[in-house]
Amino acid sequence: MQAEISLAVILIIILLADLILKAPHHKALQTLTCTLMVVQLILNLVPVNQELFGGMYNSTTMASVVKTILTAGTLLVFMQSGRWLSGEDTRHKAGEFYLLTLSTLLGMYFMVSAGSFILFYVGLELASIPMVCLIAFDKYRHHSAEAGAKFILSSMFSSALMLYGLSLVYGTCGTTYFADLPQALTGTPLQLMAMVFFFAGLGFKLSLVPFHMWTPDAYQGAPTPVSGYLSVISKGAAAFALMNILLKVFTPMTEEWGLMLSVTIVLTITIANVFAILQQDLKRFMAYSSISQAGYILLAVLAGSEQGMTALVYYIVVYIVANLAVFGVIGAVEQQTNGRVDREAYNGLYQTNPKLSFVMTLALFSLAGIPPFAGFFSKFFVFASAFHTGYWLVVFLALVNTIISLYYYLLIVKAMYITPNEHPVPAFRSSALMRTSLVVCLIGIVLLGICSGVYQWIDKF
Amino acid sequence: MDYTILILALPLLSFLVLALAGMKMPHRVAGAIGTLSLGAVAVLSYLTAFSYFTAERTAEGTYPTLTPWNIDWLPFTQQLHIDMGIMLDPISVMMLIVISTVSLMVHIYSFGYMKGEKGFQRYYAFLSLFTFSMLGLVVATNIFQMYVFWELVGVSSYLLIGFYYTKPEAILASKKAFIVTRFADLGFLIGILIYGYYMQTFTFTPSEEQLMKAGMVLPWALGLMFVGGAGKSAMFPLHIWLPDAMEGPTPVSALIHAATMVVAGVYLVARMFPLFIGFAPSVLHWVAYIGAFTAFYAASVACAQSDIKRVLAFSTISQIGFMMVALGVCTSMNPHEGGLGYMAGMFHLFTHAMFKALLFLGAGCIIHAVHSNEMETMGGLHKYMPITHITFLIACLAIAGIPPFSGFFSKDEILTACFQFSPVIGWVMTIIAGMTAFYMFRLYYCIFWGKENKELHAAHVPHESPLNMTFPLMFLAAVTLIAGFIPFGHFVSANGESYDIHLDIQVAATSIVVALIAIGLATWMYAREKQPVAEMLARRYSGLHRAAYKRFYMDEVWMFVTKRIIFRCISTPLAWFDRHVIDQFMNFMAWCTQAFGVTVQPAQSGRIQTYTMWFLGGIILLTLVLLLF
Amino acid sequence: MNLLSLFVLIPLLMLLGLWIARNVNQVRGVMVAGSSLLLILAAYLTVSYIGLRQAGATEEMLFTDSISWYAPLHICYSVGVDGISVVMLLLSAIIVFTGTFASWKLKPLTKEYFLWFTLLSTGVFGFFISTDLFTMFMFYEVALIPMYLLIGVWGSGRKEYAAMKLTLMLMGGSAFLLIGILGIYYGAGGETMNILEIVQQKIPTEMQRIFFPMVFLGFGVLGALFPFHTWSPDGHASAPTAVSMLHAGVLMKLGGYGCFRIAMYLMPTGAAIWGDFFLVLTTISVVYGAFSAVVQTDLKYINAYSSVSHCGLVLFALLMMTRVSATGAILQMLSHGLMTALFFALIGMIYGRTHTRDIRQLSGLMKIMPFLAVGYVIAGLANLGLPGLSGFVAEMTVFVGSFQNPDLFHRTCTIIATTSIVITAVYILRVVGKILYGTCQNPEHLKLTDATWDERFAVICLIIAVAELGLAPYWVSHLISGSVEPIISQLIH
Amino acid sequence: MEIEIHVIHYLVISTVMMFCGVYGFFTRKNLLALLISVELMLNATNINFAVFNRYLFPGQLEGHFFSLFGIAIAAAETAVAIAIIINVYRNVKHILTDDITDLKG
Repeated sequence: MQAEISLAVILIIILLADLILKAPHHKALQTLTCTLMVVQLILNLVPVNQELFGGMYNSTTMASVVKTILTAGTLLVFMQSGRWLSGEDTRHKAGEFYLLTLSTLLGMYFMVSAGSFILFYVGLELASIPMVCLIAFDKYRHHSAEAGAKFILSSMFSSALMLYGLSLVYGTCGTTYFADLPQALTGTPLQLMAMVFFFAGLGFKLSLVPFHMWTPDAYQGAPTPVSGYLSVISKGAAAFALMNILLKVFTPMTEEWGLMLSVTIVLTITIANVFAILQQDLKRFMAYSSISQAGYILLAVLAGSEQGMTALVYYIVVYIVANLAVFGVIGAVEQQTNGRVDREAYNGLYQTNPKLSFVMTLALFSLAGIPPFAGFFSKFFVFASAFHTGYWLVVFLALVNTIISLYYYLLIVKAMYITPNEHPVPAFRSSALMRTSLVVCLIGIVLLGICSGVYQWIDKF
Repeated sequence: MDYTILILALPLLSFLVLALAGMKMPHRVAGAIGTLSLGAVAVLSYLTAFSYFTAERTAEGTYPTLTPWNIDWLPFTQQLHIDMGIMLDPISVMMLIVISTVSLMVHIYSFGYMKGEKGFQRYYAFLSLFTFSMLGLVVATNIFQMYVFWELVGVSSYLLIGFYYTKPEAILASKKAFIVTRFADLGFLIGILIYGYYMQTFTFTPSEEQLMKAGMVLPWALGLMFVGGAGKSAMFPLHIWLPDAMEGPTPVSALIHAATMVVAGVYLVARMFPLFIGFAPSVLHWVAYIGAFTAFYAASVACAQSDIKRVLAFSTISQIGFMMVALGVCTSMNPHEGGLGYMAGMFHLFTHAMFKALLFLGAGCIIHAVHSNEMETMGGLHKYMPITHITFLIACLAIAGIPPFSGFFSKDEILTACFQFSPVIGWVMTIIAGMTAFYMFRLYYCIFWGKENKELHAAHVPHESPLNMTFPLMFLAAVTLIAGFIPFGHFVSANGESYDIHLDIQVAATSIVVALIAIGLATWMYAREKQPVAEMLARRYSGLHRAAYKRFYMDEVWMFVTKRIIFRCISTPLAWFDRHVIDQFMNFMAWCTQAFGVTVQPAQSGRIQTYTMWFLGGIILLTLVLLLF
Repeated sequence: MNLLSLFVLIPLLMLLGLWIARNVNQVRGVMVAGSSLLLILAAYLTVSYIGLRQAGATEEMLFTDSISWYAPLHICYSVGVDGISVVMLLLSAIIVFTGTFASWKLKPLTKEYFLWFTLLSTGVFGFFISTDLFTMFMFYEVALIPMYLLIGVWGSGRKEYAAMKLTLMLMGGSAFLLIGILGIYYGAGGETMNILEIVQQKIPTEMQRIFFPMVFLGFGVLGALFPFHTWSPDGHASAPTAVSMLHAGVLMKLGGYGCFRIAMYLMPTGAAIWGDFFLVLTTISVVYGAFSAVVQTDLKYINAYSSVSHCGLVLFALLMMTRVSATGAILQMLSHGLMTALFFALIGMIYGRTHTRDIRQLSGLMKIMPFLAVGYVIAGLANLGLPGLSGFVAEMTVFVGSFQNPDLFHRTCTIIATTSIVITAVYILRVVGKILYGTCQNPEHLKLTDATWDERFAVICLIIAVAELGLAPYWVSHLISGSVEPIISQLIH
Repeated sequence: MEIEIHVIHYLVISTVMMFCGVYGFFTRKNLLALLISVELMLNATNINFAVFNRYLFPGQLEGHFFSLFGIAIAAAETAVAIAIIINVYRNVKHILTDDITDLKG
């Protein structure tokens, strides 16, 4: 519980600081928040196993690891959001940004360490509702509001359906505790339906096809750091929660959810890929990319084994660094070009900003699963775990899809290196924190795979 | 006989030196390096021959087969490996003499002929390369080594034919020569593969055991090898490259396309002779039939050609046909009982090499003098070029089979062998011999007598060649004069035992009479200023004459096969197929993906209701999937 | 430190050096130093390998070493070489070395070019030294992806299209490969990723039936297996000189090597089941590539199709599954690598001067640039299998070896494949006749100069290598055939 | 006549509510109407929880708690949603679903 408590404390400190510090205080607030996040990270570095409230709260060591990872990811997002938050419209509500983000993080903490559907649901909603505010954060931007509206309504729709599913689970089993549910679940059609409803609810968070439709709109409309946050942190938490619950709760229905996941994975990856090819807007493009990545993450869930769990968490780590590197670059370029996020803006970027392009390239390669970057390893482990469980056909289809995904990642690389441009984005220098975050991402991309330590550390739990 | 390695090493060394450093050398030095090394080779060859043939015979009365050098060059399996070595037996030693002699003469001759040519050093480098390859071919210890050098001579021939690489005809001719022989070599290679697999050896003498076990595939192997030989030796219908190969410098034609390389096929058959006799006599007879037809075909074409080198080329084809026939008509290993042809063929190979080289070198002098290959620019040259004239005449007499010139003796043996095999072949060959005499003397008269092209000769007076060109002529003429008296059967015969050549009076008389008649005919038609008979015949049988002049349209047939069939009907469609079907299929898949994306894109309509409908639809779908499966 | 690890370490240090380098001269310095070091290392490795074998070392692989990497999946960084990998390493070192000189004057972005180039070579070297499936696959992909940028940025013609097509097709192949590797790993019990240990296990027949074609196809795409070869003509035509060299010279060999070392070695039953099917494809490759080359008008296309034919011969020989044919396949890889690199180097140099590769616009180059022209003729002769140059040795070993397979179907395929040597002669001589001989028609070309010292150096190195292999093949053949033995004995139970 | 009310009757009602909500969500154009429909759906589930607890597992309180949380969270969501809808109105001057379809494809 200490992670949640310390996070709550941080939340309160920032709230107070936001109140006390004199405006404009966005810079100081950023420094403070980042420092506190580092503290939070250090405090929770050692994973713990804890069960509280009669099993309502059950934080396994793995969940603890996931929380640490999510914290680290959030820290990276904070580091990247400085420039955006110093804008005219946003500087006076920088505190809100941190507060809302940390609230969602807290929600995710609860989500991943829930021991009962009640806490899980509360955590989920705690993670969703502030997220809506974040998406609609740029309140003078038409798209931001539109994205927010779409997100909140579809989110409510999905949570209503999920809740309906949960009510059926409760109705048939008489309990909402994860520990008791497996004995009560028998795989009746009603329970199957309930599982699908529940799965759809998490599928919504994870943006799996066909529950993904909000994703591109929300990503495109949301401010860039928020898109980054949405794409990695919330997705990572949801994926872990999904796997956790499918493994722990729906144990008697393993075959059924295996089939369900297989269908979803193939759909997700394929549909996301064909949509991604057509995108010009980089943020929207990254939305589809993240949908397809979710499909790959789901392969680890599909595996449903210890190996799969490790692969999943590892995948999340790698995915966080790579994706945040991309969003970091997008954000940096966006700030320089008055909000341009279309691919043409990147034409010839290498000539003027070689380092930024380099980071972007490596991150994209990592996302595409090209060795020696971390993405290759994470993909491999995910495939291996799903293969081990016997879903080789699904793995095969996912692999074939990597060709398409490579294609669209290369399109951006092509824009930066190959496509000629008379007036590329002029050379610029980002803020120190942004640069640090990119360097951290870069180190992660390069070293996470080659140094097997991280994977083996995760594997221990 | 360890020094024999030098026979191979010296030309190779000279090639390397000239190829690497030749461009920096003056012409004289480059030529001298080539010629001197070849001189040394010739001396060594003679020495080898001398010591080989003077050594003791074995108990069976044959000369022993020696292998002074043999190294494992490329191993395949325990039994199968390509060795590189030197094997001395009567025919290889005989070939050593032929090659080194002719090559030396050509080297000397080229000093004069190629004087001042650009690429003089290159020329000598290639000559060295060729000589090396040819020597390597004849001393091969196994069939694969033979193939290796076989390919090398092919390439040297390619390089030398294309020596004047700025001349389009030369480029085409060299290409054609290489590709046609390469095509034939394919047969050779497959033959070797079959041979190697079933005999479990590449040597010429498979073990008895393997022969017993797999003798029945030998006809295939040998037949395919003969295809290779037919390609190199310009047997019909693979002969088409040889006339075109005359685009090369004339000394090259003398060396490669008259004396040495083109008889490689004959040599190959002779090499495999024991196996042919033992296991594939029918294939051997096919060799004879093909040889006979080629001899006839080439002789008839030669009668109508106007380019003197072409005439000589067809004459070469025809004469090689004779050699093939000689080998083909053999029915046993015993020269006394049907095995005479082997000795006769080898003998003819030897004498033919000398006088044909002489003819070509003579032709070279003539071309050198009038700067053209066409007969119409010549005529009456006997007054300008006495030495050339005399030596040329000697060669013509030799090839026509007039005693005491060498050709008579060898051809006579061939005819005898043919008559022993079957009178039909015998008579056919006799008639072809007559045709030979006719077209050679047609050539002779048209060059040295006949109608002189006075205008041209006035503008540019033909002159006798310098000594370095005439010396080889005289030398070869001397050899031609005396070679017939060499007791050839003493050295070379089918079973290796000594065989005394004795003239069959009947055959000899017939052939002399036929030859004389043919010469007379040629004299009547072509010796004078006016040639009414010839023109009348050409006019009356214009179709035939034209066909013969066009070589019975064989080139056109080949052009059709290569251009139309390979180029147009296979390659072009294939390339099209590759670009437009296979490649487009890959593009098509990409396009499909894209098109699919464009098709489904409207689903992402931007309306929340659509989104949630898909959401609910997805749930229903998944539930159905779970319930149904 | 294991000797073999140096093969990866040196390129990595080179990457570092290039990163630091400030100007073109420093970049060149790093490249020359690094690539010569690699060459020396490869030569030293060869010598010491032969020495160890002669001293009686009988293990299948020498210089083995293994460091646990991802213990839960039994992934190790395992290295080891046998004769096959030794010659492949030697080949790669030669090509990298000469490639450096062939791109001596490359502009713009010299530093970046060499960075990617070196990354590519890291992959190549890593692939050949690895004995761990995962590590091998990783290096394999490392070698593929730099191609995209190398062609896309520094290429010519339809470079973007070609680069994309090449990358996607090769990556498509590696998708098949990855699933196949997982199949092997779990088929063999999921206990080890080390090839040498997997081979002790028996992978179930059903799994071999499924995964053999996947692995074979995966590598086959890189080995230009019909009908997955179409990346090759476009890719080679667009790539800059040294990249074509490295790609055709070494990268395509990864395909053949992988097919042999992974697909056939580990899944012999699969090979027996699918052998005939793939044999038909490779036979088609051999003949089809040659025929297609005949009518091409772009020099690089001709050579690319010729590569299809020759690399087809590699896979063809492997599928013949006799010891000699497999030896021939490896020799053919070596030989094709050298001579095709030579070819591409020369084509690049000619193109750099004339700015066209269309054979209809070139003529009479022999007079203008004799050195390059002579080099081209030698490369051509090597290509069409002239004895004394490498092509002959390789092709003959392949054909003799293939004929050792007594099956009638295999025989027929062999005979069909041998016809390619004639077609090869046709297209080689056609080009030589058209562009080198004759008189120069284009007055612009008359002013062109012959090769500069760096170009000469690259060409001469390659010619020496080609000639060495052609003249004294014994040691190489011996080196390879010893190592082929254990793999082939797997195939013939 | 005394009518026995079984669990099934409640369930029918909740299901009907649920799908009325879904129907409303699909067919209405106004964002606020959409919000109301979603509330209907959420309330349907709350009924479910309460009913299940009351009839099937009378000894527990889990279902009731779930309902309570559900109601609270629904309220929070509604609050945020209305704020957002107001924001949409400020930007677009409409709150019809057809007017907020800028982001698509």
